Amino acid sequence: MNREVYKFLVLVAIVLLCPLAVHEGYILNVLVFVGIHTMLALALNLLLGYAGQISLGQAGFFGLGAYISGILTATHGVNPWLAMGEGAVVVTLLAFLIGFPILKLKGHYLAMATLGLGIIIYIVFNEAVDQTGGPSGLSGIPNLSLGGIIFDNDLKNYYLIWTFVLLSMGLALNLVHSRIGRALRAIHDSEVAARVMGVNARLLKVQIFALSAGLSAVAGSLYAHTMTFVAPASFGFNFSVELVTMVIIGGLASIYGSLLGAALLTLLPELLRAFQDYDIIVYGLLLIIMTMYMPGGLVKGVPALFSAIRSRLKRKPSAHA
Amino acid sequence: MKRLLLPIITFALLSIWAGSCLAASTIKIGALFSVTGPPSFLGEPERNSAKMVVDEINAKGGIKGKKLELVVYDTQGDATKAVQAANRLIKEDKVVAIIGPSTTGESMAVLSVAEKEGIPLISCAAGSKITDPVKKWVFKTAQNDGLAVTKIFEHLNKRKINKVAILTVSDGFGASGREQLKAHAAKFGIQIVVDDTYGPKDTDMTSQLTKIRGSQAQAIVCWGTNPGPAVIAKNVKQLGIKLPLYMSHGVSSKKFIDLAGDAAEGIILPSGRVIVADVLPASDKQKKSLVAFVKDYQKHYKAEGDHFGGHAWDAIMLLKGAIERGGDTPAAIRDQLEKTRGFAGIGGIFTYNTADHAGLAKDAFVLVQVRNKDWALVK
Amino acid sequence: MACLKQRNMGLSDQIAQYLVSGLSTGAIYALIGIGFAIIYNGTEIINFAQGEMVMLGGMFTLFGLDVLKLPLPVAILMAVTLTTLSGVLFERLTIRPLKSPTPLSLVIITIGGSILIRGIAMLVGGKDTHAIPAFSGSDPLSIGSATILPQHLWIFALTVIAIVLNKLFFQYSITGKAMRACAANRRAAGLVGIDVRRMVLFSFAISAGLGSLAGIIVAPLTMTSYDVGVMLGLKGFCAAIIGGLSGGLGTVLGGLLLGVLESLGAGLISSGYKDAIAFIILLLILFIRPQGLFSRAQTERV
Amino acid sequence: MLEIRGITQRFGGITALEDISFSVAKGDITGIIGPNGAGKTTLFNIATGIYSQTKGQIFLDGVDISRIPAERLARRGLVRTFQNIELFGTLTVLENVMLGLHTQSRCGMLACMTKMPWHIAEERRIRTKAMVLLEFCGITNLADQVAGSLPFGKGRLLEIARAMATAPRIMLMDEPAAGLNNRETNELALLIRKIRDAGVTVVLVEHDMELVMDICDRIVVLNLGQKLAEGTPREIQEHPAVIAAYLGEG
Repeated sequence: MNREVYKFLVLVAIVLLCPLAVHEGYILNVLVFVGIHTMLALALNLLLGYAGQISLGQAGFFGLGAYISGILTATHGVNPWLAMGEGAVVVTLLAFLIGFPILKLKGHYLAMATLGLGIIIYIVFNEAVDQTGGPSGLSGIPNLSLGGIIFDNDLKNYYLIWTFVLLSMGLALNLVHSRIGRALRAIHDSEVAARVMGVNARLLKVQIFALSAGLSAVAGSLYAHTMTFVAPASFGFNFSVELVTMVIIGGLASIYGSLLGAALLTLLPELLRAFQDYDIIVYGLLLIIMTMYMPGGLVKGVPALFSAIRSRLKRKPSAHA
Repeated sequence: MKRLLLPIITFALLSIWAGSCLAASTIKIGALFSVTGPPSFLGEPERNSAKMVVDEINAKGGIKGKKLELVVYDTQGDATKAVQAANRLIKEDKVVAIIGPSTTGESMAVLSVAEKEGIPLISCAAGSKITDPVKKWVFKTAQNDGLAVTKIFEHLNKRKINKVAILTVSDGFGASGREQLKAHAAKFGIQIVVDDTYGPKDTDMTSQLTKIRGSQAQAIVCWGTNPGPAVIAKNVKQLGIKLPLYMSHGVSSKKFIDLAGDAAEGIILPSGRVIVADVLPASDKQKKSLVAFVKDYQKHYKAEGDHFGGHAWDAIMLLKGAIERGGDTPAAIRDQLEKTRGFAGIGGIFTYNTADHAGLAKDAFVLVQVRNKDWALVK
Repeated sequence: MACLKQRNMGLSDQIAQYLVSGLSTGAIYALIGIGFAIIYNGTEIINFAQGEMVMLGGMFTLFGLDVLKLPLPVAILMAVTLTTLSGVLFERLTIRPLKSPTPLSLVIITIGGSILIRGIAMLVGGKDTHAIPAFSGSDPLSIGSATILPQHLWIFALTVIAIVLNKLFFQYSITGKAMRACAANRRAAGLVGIDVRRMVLFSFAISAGLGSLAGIIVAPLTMTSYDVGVMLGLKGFCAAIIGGLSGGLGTVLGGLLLGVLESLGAGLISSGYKDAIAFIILLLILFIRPQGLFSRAQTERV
Repeated sequence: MLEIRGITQRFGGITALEDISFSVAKGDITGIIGPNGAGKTTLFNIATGIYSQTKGQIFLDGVDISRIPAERLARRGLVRTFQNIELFGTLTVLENVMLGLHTQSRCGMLACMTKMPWHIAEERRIRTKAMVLLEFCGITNLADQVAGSLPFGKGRLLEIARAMATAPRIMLMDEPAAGLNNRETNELALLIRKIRDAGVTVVLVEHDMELVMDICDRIVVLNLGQKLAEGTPREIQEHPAVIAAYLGEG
């Protein structure tokens, strides 16, 4: 338990000190997005990694949070913090209600249903032009502000968003180490046995689904207020797949894996810019290769790789002798 | 995995390092184009044209002895990626100006970055709200959709048609067109009797057209980019609809005629002059630019240069003019851009001023019609 | 005047056209849906890359026509062969090496595969949309007050042939029976001496071939480009789900129903929400009758 | 205490159980025996809410529980074990038992996420309780091992400890002796008696005749989905139909 606390404190320290080491304003800007993506990957990981339920519509909830916040503030002049709260509550409730029928489905059917849900939400963003501004987007969303500080540059946004990231990571860590996390892992191992032990598997899955949606909506709100602009193209099916990729690459059922996956996949395109058009292929390959050869993600895969290399290195000298 | 990652990182770092070494003696211009993703039909010719014209300028010795360096990032049509890339261009690549993005949505997202950082942005997207109201640092080269709409409505007036059906694609291009069609209709005494949309990936629009067939409409105006309008042209033929069919400048390239085949015959649309460059009278001010552009594009890319590429061509040439007149600092470029007068480019004749950062009048468009599988000017 | 005559068209004529249009679009969905169903019935895998097989069919045909200048039938034959090979390759390289496939890992791998295939197609074939000539002209045919194109007849014909062959294959051939056995109970099938892995490979080959054929035959209508498979694949999958993932009539009925509802929805309700209508139908069916509209309920086993 | 009344179960065209009725008295150990395919496990699955039966009812203390889903039966004091032990492989042994105590803890998602003091106290309480149960089954020393790595016999004990954690009034055991060696079976017999002495009514499906005859108070015999006989071990041993259909075979 104590080790967990130390690990987390180290992370907090890194996050706090990072801006000192990063001089380029641009990297700070990328780190802001890493933060938002971490929250989204974390939200999805709770569902995908811990509850074992796939969602290919996660971008929809992210978008709902962004749009609710955006419309309330830009069009109706609501306080941004209030709008964020409203977005989170509405999306959580919506997911809770839709969760009951949708989580009755399993495997491929669930994948397809969530995918459909995501597409429906995406279509609404595009078509409800009067509210959302349609395909060309919604602009004029104000920045968040707190006691006179307006979060309008990368440094301020960095601290704002990473506060949220650390908070949600902390909450998630607590959750997965509690009776609920235990029950989730149990459902993963044997749903029948968990139910016989009195675990209401369905309700739990729905709760996690709602929590995951709500957290995504908060991330959406933060996104809207840092970008001050939202457009539907950011919330399509591709982004849902990108989020799944983050979780898979980082590591299923690992809170820190979500951070790793989000960071890697947000920074990767920056590195891949040299490859221009080829990055779509790299994406596809990554998904396949990781699932095939490193199903535990980097969090579990890399240590395993290291120990494999180490054992091979150890063997080598003896071969020489 | 690890074996792959290392070369990638090394390569990326090297290219960044190489880039920063060059910086001193060159003028860096950033470009944001949707080279992949749904709007790649815009981004690809734009990137190609921009690269082509930058190479040409450099081959002729650059601007005032300094070479241009173009840094292109792909935005995939996604506003998030466009903003990230814009930040990178400004803060890491330290560009003095940015051309692009390709779509209105991305431009709306990026313009706040440009405004905040004080870097001139020349958008290649059509949406009129990009420069209306005028923003200090933001210009555009693509003709406003409103101009295209005006051109069509004038023609309708001439034919005494006052009831139209509009069929627009549900993406940024179509949404902007739909907005402008509705906004201008009353002014021309035109009534929109059917207002329908279709999805960018739809493959059958007979439902919408059947509804239009059953309505009072006397003409159909369709607003979209390939391949949707080609499907619509075919569907119109299938349903035996005899109403005049108007399209937008979104399909003003040979590609559209290839896709729609016979069904394209007789379709009228507003277009930049580029597709009819060779038949323009010699007195046309743009003719020289147009012919040069078309020829170069053909030489470099073995393909038809279209007016999307033209937007990027214009943007670079406008920058060139501004830098030649002023200097290569962002503020000087901005000030000089605003003083551009009568530059005859691909999209039209640009005249910017403090109240107008779009710079084109409605004569930027001509009406063309498909006749015998080719474009012909409508007089 | 033509305009006047058109103006007098009644609502019933309009609806007739909606139905005809819906049925012809629906047949496309059905044809693609059958591909999904075949893999599912042979392996219990939903192949998210099936849409890309449809795309490959069109793209390879285009390659044969434009680059190699082959006559249409030869180009089609080549496209089907190449796509089938792609399907086989995909299975060999990604599905077979999996040590412990779970529905989740299969979903992700096939999604990865679809992204990869699409990416390769984009790099090799470019981003443009291309037209493929109709098989037998494009002069519309009238059915009562509605019209369709000759190409639609090809689609209907291929759909009928596909169900019949499918039925014959799975009902009467040894391989077909073996594939059904694999889907019903992989272990048991293995125990009675069926080469399960070969059957999985077969399923992928057959559905890739069928998918490509579907892609080729719809290409003159939908045109073809590297990303045409995404939406067509999803719609095909909807059709298969509505039909209860049956390889035969169920999926066809599902596709036709989907096409008609979409067409009516676009014509009578809202064209912008046409795709939303399709997916709402999908969700409702999954919620209310996950076994599909046309098959009997089964006792749930946990 | 538990009453099975007219249970019939059909899968498609196959009738797995036909009109089965019998009842279990409080404090008894009742055995259900019968050849393979007799429908014993199906009956368990129905009683524990995993299948829903075609016809008939099941009463627990006079309340019809036959349509109550599995997860709610635990709260009513009915629990089961599985033929091929269904442990939570990635959880530790202790965590497995703590999961059995799930119904006796009630912190919600918010309390868990924010680590409220009452949540910490609750965790501590169920941890202590779980340790007691591990002791009851004699596997305290394995507490921190991952359950997936346990040998089969120990896994069986853990499954029983986990079932006991739900504070059951009646426990259904599906072939508890399957896969156990002689020594382990003897320990199991002792444990089952101990469970009964702790006030839990036991129903077990079992193939090991020696064990059944040794510990059961009453026995129900099923064959091909029908009830063949019911009675004390002695009555069953002498029942002609049972001898003919079942014991005779051996």
